Amino acid sequence: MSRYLDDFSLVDFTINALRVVIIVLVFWGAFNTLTLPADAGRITGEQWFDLFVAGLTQGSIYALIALGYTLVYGILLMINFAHGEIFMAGAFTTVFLATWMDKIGFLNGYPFVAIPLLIIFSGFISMIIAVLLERIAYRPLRGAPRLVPLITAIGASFFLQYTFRGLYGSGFKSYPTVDILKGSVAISGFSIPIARIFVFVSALVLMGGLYWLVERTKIGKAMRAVSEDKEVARLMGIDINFVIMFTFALGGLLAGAAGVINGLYRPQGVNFFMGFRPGIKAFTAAVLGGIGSVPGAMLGGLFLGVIEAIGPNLVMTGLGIPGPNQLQDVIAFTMLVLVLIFRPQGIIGERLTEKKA
Amino acid sequence: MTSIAAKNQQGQVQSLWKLISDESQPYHHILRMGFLAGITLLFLGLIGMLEAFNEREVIRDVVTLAQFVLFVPTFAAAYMAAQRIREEQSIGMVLVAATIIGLLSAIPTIVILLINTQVNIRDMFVHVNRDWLEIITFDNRNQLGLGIGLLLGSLGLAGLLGAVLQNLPQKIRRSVIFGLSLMLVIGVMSETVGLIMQEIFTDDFLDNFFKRDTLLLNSAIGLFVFGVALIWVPDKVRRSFVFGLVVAMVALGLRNLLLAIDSLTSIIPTSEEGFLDVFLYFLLPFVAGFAGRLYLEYGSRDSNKAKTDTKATTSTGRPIRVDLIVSIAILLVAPWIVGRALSDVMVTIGIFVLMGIGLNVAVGLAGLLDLGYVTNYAVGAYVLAVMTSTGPLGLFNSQEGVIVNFWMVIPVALLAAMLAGFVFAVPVLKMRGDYLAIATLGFGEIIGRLAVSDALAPIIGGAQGMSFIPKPELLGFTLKDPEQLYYIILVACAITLIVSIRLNNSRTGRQWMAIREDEDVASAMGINVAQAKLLAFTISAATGGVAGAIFAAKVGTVFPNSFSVIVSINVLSLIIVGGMGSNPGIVVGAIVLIGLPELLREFSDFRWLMYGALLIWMMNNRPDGLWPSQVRRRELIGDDSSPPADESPMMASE
Amino acid sequence: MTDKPKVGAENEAILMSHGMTKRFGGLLAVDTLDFQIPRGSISSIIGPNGAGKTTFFNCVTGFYQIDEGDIIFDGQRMNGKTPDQITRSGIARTFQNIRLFNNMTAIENIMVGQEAHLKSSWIGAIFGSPFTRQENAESEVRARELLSYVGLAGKGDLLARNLPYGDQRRLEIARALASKPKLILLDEPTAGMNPRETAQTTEFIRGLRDDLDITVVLIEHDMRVVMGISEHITVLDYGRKIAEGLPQEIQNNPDVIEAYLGRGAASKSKIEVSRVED
Amino acid sequence: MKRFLFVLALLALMVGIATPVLAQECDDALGCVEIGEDDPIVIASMLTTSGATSFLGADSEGGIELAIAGWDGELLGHEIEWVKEDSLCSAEGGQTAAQRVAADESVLGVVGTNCSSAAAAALPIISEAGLVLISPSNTAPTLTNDDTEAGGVYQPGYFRTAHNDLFQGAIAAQFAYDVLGARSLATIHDGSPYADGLQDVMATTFAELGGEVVFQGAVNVGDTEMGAILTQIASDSPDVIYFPIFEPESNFIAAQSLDIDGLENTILMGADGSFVDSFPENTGDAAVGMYLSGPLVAGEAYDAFLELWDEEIGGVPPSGFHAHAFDATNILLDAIEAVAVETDDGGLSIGRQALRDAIAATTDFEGLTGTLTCQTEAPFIGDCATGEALAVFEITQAELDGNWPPPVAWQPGMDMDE
Repeated sequence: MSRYLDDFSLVDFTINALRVVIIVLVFWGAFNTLTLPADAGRITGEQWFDLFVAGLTQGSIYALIALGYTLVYGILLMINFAHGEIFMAGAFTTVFLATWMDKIGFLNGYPFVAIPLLIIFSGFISMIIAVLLERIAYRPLRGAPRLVPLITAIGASFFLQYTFRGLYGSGFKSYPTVDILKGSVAISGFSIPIARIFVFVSALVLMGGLYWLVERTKIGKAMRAVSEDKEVARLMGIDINFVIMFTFALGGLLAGAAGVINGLYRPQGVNFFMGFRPGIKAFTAAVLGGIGSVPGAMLGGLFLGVIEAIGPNLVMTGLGIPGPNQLQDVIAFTMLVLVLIFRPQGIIGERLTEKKA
Repeated sequence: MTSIAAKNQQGQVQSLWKLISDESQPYHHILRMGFLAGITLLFLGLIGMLEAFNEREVIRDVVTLAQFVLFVPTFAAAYMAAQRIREEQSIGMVLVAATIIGLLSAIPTIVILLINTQVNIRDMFVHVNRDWLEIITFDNRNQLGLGIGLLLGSLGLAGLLGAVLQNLPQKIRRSVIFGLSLMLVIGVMSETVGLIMQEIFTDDFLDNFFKRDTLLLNSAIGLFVFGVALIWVPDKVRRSFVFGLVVAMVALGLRNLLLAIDSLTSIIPTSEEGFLDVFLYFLLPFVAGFAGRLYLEYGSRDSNKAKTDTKATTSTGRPIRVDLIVSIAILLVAPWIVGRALSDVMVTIGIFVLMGIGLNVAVGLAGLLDLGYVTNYAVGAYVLAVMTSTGPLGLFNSQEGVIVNFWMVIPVALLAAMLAGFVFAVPVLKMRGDYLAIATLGFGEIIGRLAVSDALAPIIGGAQGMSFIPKPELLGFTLKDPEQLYYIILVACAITLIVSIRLNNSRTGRQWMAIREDEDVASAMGINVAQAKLLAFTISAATGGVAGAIFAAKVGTVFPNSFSVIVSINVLSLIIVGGMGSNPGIVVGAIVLIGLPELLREFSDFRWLMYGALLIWMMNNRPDGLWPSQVRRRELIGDDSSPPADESPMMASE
Repeated sequence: MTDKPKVGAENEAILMSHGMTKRFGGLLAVDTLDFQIPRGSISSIIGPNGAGKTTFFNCVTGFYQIDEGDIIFDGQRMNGKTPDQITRSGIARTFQNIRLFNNMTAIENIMVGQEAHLKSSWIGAIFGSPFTRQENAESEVRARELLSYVGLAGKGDLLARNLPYGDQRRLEIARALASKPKLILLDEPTAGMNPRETAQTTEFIRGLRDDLDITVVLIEHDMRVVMGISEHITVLDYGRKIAEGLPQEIQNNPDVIEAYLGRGAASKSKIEVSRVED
Repeated sequence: MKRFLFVLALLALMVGIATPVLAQECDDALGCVEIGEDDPIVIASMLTTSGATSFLGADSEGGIELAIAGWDGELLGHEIEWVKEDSLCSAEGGQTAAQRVAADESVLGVVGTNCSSAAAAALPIISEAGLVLISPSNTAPTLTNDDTEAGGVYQPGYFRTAHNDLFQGAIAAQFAYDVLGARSLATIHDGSPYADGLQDVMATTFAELGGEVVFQGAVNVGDTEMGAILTQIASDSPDVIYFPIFEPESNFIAAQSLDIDGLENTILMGADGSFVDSFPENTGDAAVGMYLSGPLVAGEAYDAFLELWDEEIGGVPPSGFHAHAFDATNILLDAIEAVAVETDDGGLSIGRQALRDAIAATTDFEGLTGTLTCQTEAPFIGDCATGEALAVFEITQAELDGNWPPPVAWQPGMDMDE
């Protein structure tokens, strides 16, 4: 065995072979799909566009959640595995408020007041959960080996899931539908559902706000300082505990907002388990974009959303794989592994990987 | 005018706030503890735990688990507060403070109770229901005033009792706590205890102590008294008593084992009435063990009276060897002591121990955080399923004369899992830390998706899974029950353990540790890091494959939903909870995380909740696990100056 | 300055490079460096902070892959080799900030250092083959010998992190020696030591060459050590070699003085002190 | 030594209390369960009460709870005790739960499991222990088939009140082909044996009837974005999409189908996995005009059941198998009542084989899910739901506004021209 593994060359060879195989498969599959005869299930250009927009929409929700991962990772170098549950906490709690608003006619009567209110409420709930989580579970672990907070986060993830299951029950709830989000608008020949535009725009606004906060404000500067070097930041008179708490609060806020935005776009399936998969996906997105980088998380989210929406139909159908949509996660996670292999710093992130990963 | 009054008031509020928020003030502490206890109590109610626990009677017709749990937060808070303020305050003040904590702890619950009379919050909080109301108000749902009064009174009393207990002399306190805990544990686990006891005692006899798996009042009192007494008897007597019990268990197991083998049944005397059995296989061995151990303990003290300092070391020499023999004996007959249902649990624990030892090679020794261990488990299970199934998907089901059995497939499963481990390791060799974790997590998900996929369904059954996996056969016996499968897993664990220990103490083990500590330096020492990591992944994968194969044979069917990320997390968590890098720790971790949830049926709704809480608590309070590895323990004892939780041997290289 | 330094023909050099260059992005950390380390010598590399000394070590030991040029050790080209291969061919090193395997015992640390010469395999370990056992036992014996050679006898079962600072330095050298190197690279071996310890260490380093016949290359800031022990000095600044030669030559080299003087008073006084003493 | 003697004496006393057992007369092939005068009648459940599928367990547990409440918690003067086991939704969970149930000799019968995978692993143990297992939601055809060549895993003692996929799938196909006049079909499953099995039967039957199956695909539990698969389906423009999966994925598919071009004229069909009160509300407008196959739950009895549910448990049932669980419990308790023999000492003696036979002999049981008759012939051994009590329901605007259950669109045997 050792003779053949004498150096890295086997590894390099395998990785390069992998690269070639995957590129060939992707192109071969896409070629086959696109050249299908029209009567054998070929997807039209318009439909591709729809899928692309759907992907972007889903991707913006991933991006909002991913920001929470990336902010926390940037500062504490820990994977807050429970972040998906923070998203769930906001979305699940707010569904009751939204239902009530709908019942009294407020939601459809004054949607421009009601929707921001819902977003703020949900963000607030998630923020509280995030801050409590940090205070109770994570703060005592500062400086512990990295595995310790990770395991804690896994525990917190279970704890939160089943706390909310206990509080609100195990059934599925749905957000009410809002009339102004129905229908679609035509933009240069393509029709785009209003709900998608709503998601996209709200996500952009939130992300823009975050970017401004991190880059332009004092607290943002403090965050960046803490992420560079905690000790030096402390010497500069920055209250580390506050900055970390603020970071968690910010991540929670975005996740809670994402919960409502997601709920108004895809109203169904609100239950205690709803955060787990978006959580893992959003983490994937954060890594894809370059963990620790704010714009990276945004790009990573959009990228992952689009890949998931288009990948199965484009590649796997062409390769003749039955049930391609079942394997959309395989595409997502293969992407993740490929990015980690070929570009471990992610699409744009680079600061952290050299130094710390 | 008004502004002055307002200012005045504000001033008062401020000074009051100061009094409360100043951490050095006892008021702060009292309020805080009362508040915490109150929130906990409310939480337990809102998530439905009280309701669920109300169905479990700790003592038949006397007290349910919910009524017990109701008082625990208050009691604990008062106890802790008393511990803290007793230095500065008089005993009277302490008792008053504790009572106030008790009263405070009722408030959050009462608030929700009152809100509920005005607004229907049940649409949101599903457990604000009749059952909860009844528990909280002690069945006075319709006379809320009385109910609230009772709640306040009883919680106040609980607080007071907490402080009283805290102020008792230490030995009394310890014995009372031990007695209560013993009663509570046996009361909650009475079903498990009953399962073991029914192997020897007749039902009618057991009915005197348990009624339908619930402790009776007299036996509960008996247990309490027994628990208290156990603290007061000398150490040696206590040890001897436990030893006697263990010997009796071994004898009982041996008897059941012999009874289970048809040809051997006749050689041992048994009786229809059960008395002879109890005497021969329980009482006699117990007395023998107890007396023998007592003799050993006290006899050796007499002979060593002169050299008092070396007493401890010399006198424990013989008992330790005896302990070892008895431990091995009890491991060998364990399934016949606990019966089939618990044997099933033991096999499950064993499967996870096997995986734990394997994953420990990657995580504990080599520091490679693998969150996709389920991959190997799935590969082992599916290899066994495809190769041995007699159903339509079995690879060899239609070929006449080709006999593929469990034993032949085990090595194949092992090699297949190693191959899988190898293949999945190659692309991730250069990743470190969190990236590795997340990439392996991705692999685990990919395998899960592939297992259920339509694409692979023609080979491995897809959503419909694989059935008709025959049980292993050995020398003409079919090992179909968990009692027999236990031995397969025992042997597998033993072999794996030996391999793991040998590797650990070898050049390879040192290479892994060096990589764990500092990958760059390890490479500068002449270690081929890539190769050593590959080896760690591959060897680690091997036991996962064997565990998967045994799992498939045990269950008899393989469905894709058995191979979710939960398995990976379970295995990783049990390593950590047990104590990273510690082999006994893995067993302890598996018992706590895999075994206990199986035993505590009432908790099934809350198993993951408690699992999560346990992980958080462990990481915050005992990050080195329940049974730390030897290196770590040496550290804990040897070096006080190093900060705790700093640089455990796990991920120090980061 | 006891021995006459053996500078001379290329075949006498155990380590040399031609046009060695290492870039980090736009930064030239090592710039077309040519150097030779005479076999059997004690050589030093000095230079202001950030001059590329440690980068040079990292390039030689394979931690970094050089971008241009060649490194030749003992007649073999080392370009593209991984750290473990380079160690196997006979170069050992220590680190500026001690990098022991903290959660392993001292003995274990040294036994890992012997990696380059161990042959037993994991299969042997699993089955407990006689060869593996014998090798393991011998390896431990040798490790204990080395431990007492560096003066740590009796401390073998302590965890590395629990050793005092000076012992950790010695242990790191012992670990490097365990690979039976022909050339050892020591990165600031006396950093953080008091004068007495420094003197001991200096003698110890001289012993490595005299007793064990190992070529030694030092990175050192303490000019007393450098001037007292070296037979050959290379001065780096901004990744380039600005001077090379005997200690006396270096002390009087105007480029060197300028490089140091330009950087501040501390370095200046250091070099002056050493000149006065000489 | 004194203490030692004391302990010895204590133990001797304990043994002395043990009284010999009197052997009871019992000529049942599988033995009898003796219930003392004051002892309860014990039944068990093995349901999935934790994890992502715990809504299924909560749903069935509610049905059992209400059934027992319907007996006022008593049977023949004995309290009914209900032992709950968590069988998860997995093979190993089913096996462990079965071992535990089997270890308790006082258990007479078990209601469960929710998932077919758990049943397949639990069945050998339950059967060997002489117990009966009545499932409210297993639908896999293999469970009631004893022909191992065809993949059957039936073991004596197994019954179910849930509808065998063979009935439900066939009825769905018949409805789609004959009543709706559909000629092309797309199916979606979610990776559960239930959905996969059902769509398989549906597709096969549909093809046999002469239709064309243009697409068979799957989504994952947890997916929220269904655009990709629906677009793929739209490119084949089938007449009917059949997705016999659970909430919330079924909600997502139905709701998102509105956004997809090319599906405007496609009819959506689901099955009893989504036959839940909350389905129309959760799905929204897209639910209107959709068809669901499911048990013929209708009429006052079911309304009363739902009312009681809200009162006792709160809210609405979280899934579509509570009525099956209710019926299963009642069948079990009826059978126990029928075969229990009073003994001389005031207790009861219940033969295990007799109990099995009594359940197998159940005919024309009027349950919430229709008239149930347990069958004894392969491939339907133990199937108490005959398929006649199945119906196809059409969701209308009224359901969206809160009405439940929806009106019956078609029932087997109904005249096609109606």
